Amino acid sequence: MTIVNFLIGIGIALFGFVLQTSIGGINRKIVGRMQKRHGPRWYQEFLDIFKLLSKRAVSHGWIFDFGVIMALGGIVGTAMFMPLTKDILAFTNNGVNYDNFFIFVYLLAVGMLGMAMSASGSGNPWASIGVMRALTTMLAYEVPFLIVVLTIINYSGQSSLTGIMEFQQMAGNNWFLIAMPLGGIVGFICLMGMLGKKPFETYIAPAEIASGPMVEYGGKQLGMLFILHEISVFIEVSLFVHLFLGGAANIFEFLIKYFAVYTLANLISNVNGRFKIDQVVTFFYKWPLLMAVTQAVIVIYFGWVI
Amino acid sequence: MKEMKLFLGPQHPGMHGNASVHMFVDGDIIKRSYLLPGMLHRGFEKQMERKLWVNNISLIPRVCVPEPDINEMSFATAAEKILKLEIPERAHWIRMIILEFARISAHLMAYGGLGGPTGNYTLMYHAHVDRNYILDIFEKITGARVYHQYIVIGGVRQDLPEGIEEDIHAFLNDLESRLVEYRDLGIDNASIIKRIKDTIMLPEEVVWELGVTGIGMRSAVGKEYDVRKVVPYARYDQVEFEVPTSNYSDARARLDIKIKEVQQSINIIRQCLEKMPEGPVRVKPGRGQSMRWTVPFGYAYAPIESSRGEFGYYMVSNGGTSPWRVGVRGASYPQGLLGIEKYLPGTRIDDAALWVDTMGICSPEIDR
Amino acid sequence: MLSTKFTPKTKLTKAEIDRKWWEVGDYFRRNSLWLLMYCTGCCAIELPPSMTSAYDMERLGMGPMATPRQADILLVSGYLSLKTLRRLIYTYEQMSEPKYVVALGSCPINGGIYHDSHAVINQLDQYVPVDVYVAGCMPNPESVLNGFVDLMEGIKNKTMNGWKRYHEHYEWYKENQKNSLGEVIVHDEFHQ
Amino acid sequence: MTNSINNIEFVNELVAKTTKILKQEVIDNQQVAYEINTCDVHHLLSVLKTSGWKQLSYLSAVDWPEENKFEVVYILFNWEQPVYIQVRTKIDRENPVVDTITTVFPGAKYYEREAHEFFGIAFPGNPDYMKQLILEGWDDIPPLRKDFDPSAYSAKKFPSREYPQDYSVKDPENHTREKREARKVRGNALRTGGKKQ
Repeated sequence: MTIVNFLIGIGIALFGFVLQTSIGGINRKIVGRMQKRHGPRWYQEFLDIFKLLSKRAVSHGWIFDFGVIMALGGIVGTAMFMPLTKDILAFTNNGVNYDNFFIFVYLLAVGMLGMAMSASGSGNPWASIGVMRALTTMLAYEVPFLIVVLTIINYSGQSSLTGIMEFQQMAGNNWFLIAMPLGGIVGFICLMGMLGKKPFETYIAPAEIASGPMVEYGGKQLGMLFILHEISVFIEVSLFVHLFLGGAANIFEFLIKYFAVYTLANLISNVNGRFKIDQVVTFFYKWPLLMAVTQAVIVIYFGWVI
Repeated sequence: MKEMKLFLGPQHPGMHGNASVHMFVDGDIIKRSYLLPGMLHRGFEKQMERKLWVNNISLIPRVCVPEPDINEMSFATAAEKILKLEIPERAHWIRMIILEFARISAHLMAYGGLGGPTGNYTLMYHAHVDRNYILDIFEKITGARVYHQYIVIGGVRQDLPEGIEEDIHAFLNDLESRLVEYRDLGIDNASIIKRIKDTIMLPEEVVWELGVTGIGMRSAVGKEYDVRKVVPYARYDQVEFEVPTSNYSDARARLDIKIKEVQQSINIIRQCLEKMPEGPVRVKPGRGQSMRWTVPFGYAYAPIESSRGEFGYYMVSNGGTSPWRVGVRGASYPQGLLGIEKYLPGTRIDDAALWVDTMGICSPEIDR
Repeated sequence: MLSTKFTPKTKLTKAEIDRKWWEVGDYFRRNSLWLLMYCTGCCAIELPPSMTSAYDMERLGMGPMATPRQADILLVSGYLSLKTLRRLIYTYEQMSEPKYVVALGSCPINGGIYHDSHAVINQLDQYVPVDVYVAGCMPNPESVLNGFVDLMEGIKNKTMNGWKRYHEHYEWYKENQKNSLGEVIVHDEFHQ
Repeated sequence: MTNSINNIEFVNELVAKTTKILKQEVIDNQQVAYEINTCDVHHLLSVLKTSGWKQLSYLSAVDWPEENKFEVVYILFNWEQPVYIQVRTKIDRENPVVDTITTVFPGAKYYEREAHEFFGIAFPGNPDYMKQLILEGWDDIPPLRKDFDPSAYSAKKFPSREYPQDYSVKDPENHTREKREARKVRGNALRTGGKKQ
């Protein structure tokens, strides 16, 4: 562990931010074309974020401000552990890679907690409803997702992301998306839930609860929240790429897979309406959970893998 | 949990128009609610008493913004009833074309508005594109996109421009082919069905209690209670059209009827273009000077089927150059005020915006 | 001939540095204007066409926002009744700075067709500072977009200083608001 | 509708049987109007409701300052026998009180509140009729009365814009002639393709 590791980690977080922001902008353009219009410039998301940072901020007490910073710190800290490819990762020591899956699970919670704290600190009822919904949605998608990931960990015998990546690449690019089709589908549905894409966008829902947790944010805090959002999307999509799509041997492969996954999620999101919060929970606890358990049984007890 | 107070509007993305729904919620369930109207109050009824009959024509379209033509039609028919005025045959047919286009435009807007509360913005964008084509046709016929001031007392302001029939036919064919797409994106979309099926109910006894008309009534009662059929105005008794109904009024049934009505309106416009006779389109109403003509003493109520229900002007003239009293019966008045007070409670916060949207509540006509 | 190479470097003062940063901020601000969708009046009906696919406002980097905190532009679309004005002032004061006000239609300019109505105010800039007026009843989407382009030009030329004026003449604005509204605070049966 | 005349006759008989008619008017073949005494309104409306006129389309008032009366109007409709019935009754302008009809038509609640707000008519029996609905902080006589002048109220309350230059037409004769000539010049220019002759 040297200072170089930290610098690489921050570099990865920064790279994730730039990557996701550009791809988000390109996706806005793609969606625009789908909706019979031109769409914004591809770098529009950068302009939005920097504009927000250039505005004056309104504070609602120190919990409100501190929560945002804590959330941003937590998310950046999480992103620092994320491997981009098999070789590019920040914290490695004599062949031991510190990129265990459970690091991400625990560190992501810091970000979420900070955001929940800050939004509740604003005192707006819409915000507290939004936070309540966000936590409920998280509870809903975490269970099937964790079952699938535990199956993968059980099957490959390790929980390091680079290890899982190598495991998939070794046997002639046998991706877990194909090897465990049910689990792959569940993984993608849960990814949609994590990203807050449309059938599960219940906690943002501008038309119902006025953009939920973000209702009281403006100016600098909202800018930080946007950065936080971009980096957390980067983490979630990268997790999916590494776990189900066989990771990446080089950076271009990673970019292509990343772009494909995010665009697909976005396109599906744009022709769907959103569920109510109770429908989200019942949805996740019905089919995805059943499919995840079936997949786990098939893999663990029968050992059948395509 | 303690009751919490929430405002849906006036500044809220889920609220159409400038009105506010105040809700007291317990958890996710609405316990009490009110509509707070009046943010769009302009004193129309007072303004009309102070203006000449001719001047009023420029004022009235502004009563209901999404569908201004019904105001002109209702005002003109009420005045013609008092005047006992027969207007030229061709004017009736042109009025019908305008009214049906206005209905399609309002339905498309309301149906696209489903995209707001449910989050399917693609539907909204597509619906607005088609609505914009209608506005272009309006601009060709009347010279204005939104406020046409085209239907006047004694006919219509001017004849149809040459070659408009081709434009109308081209647009209608285009729209008709796309109705399937609207169904797929909206009411037949699996994720949206979850939101609109078996929820936001409007049972028959509620219809009679509140006095709901229009699509809400027809979807609940299951009979062809349409002002165009029951009390025909213009030449609606000479065209063939169906009034779609249903016996089970949830949000999906009402939206379904909206799409079916668009189809019927398309048929009506085609028939109008076919059956329309040649001739003059306007007669001079009343007696007196060119502008300051008078209307004799009388009372009249002129109901019109708008996209949201029965819309009418109650008009009293005392023989002067301006109306003595004009009362506006907003089509969404009953469900907007009493409906929100009595029947929004019990639904969830998620449903409130959809409730307002599918009941067809138009705040400017409540406030005037 | 003087070479620029050897001109002595002057140290920038703090005010100048601030100005430079402000210009950088202005670039971002004018390219990413977020609207507050407060449909105060009938001109709001021309906003959906200009926002959606027909005229596509998002090309200019503009888009609707859900809450006043997030928005940059307060779009006053049409006439303002007294009841709306009260909420408008709340909304305006909630927005984070820099903020701009765009008034659509002729009613905010001089009352328009409702100039003698008992419920509609005649002149908006007595109560909140207005940066851009778009005249017309109602303005076409083209003119709405043109108004926004004017606003962007104005931000570039540093002429859109409404929010600074509101700070400077706060007493004057408050007095006008009190004269017309009676009281700025809302009292009705729903605000027990 | 072929049977619309029959419908109107049916309504005439029904109303004549129920109450005393002061004035009767047939507006067209699907609309009739009756003027009755104030005390009979409640009874007539409930009889009409049981006979099928289940929908209250409109409720409002008209101000007649010369007679010193308010005229309250109820419009009912029956979808099965399509006749619009206007029931009108005149009440004293100084002390305007009408009993509520919310017991017959619950939907009248907000119409009555609005009538109270705009005319000052009291509806005893309607629990909320005194509350303000549309106006907020109103400090003058009810605005739809004929003796209320909105233009004076507006001038008193809302400052108007002052224009540095007066664009209003001072000499209408001259002005129209100038305009006509300008129009002629413009038309000529268009006809000749913009070239001056």
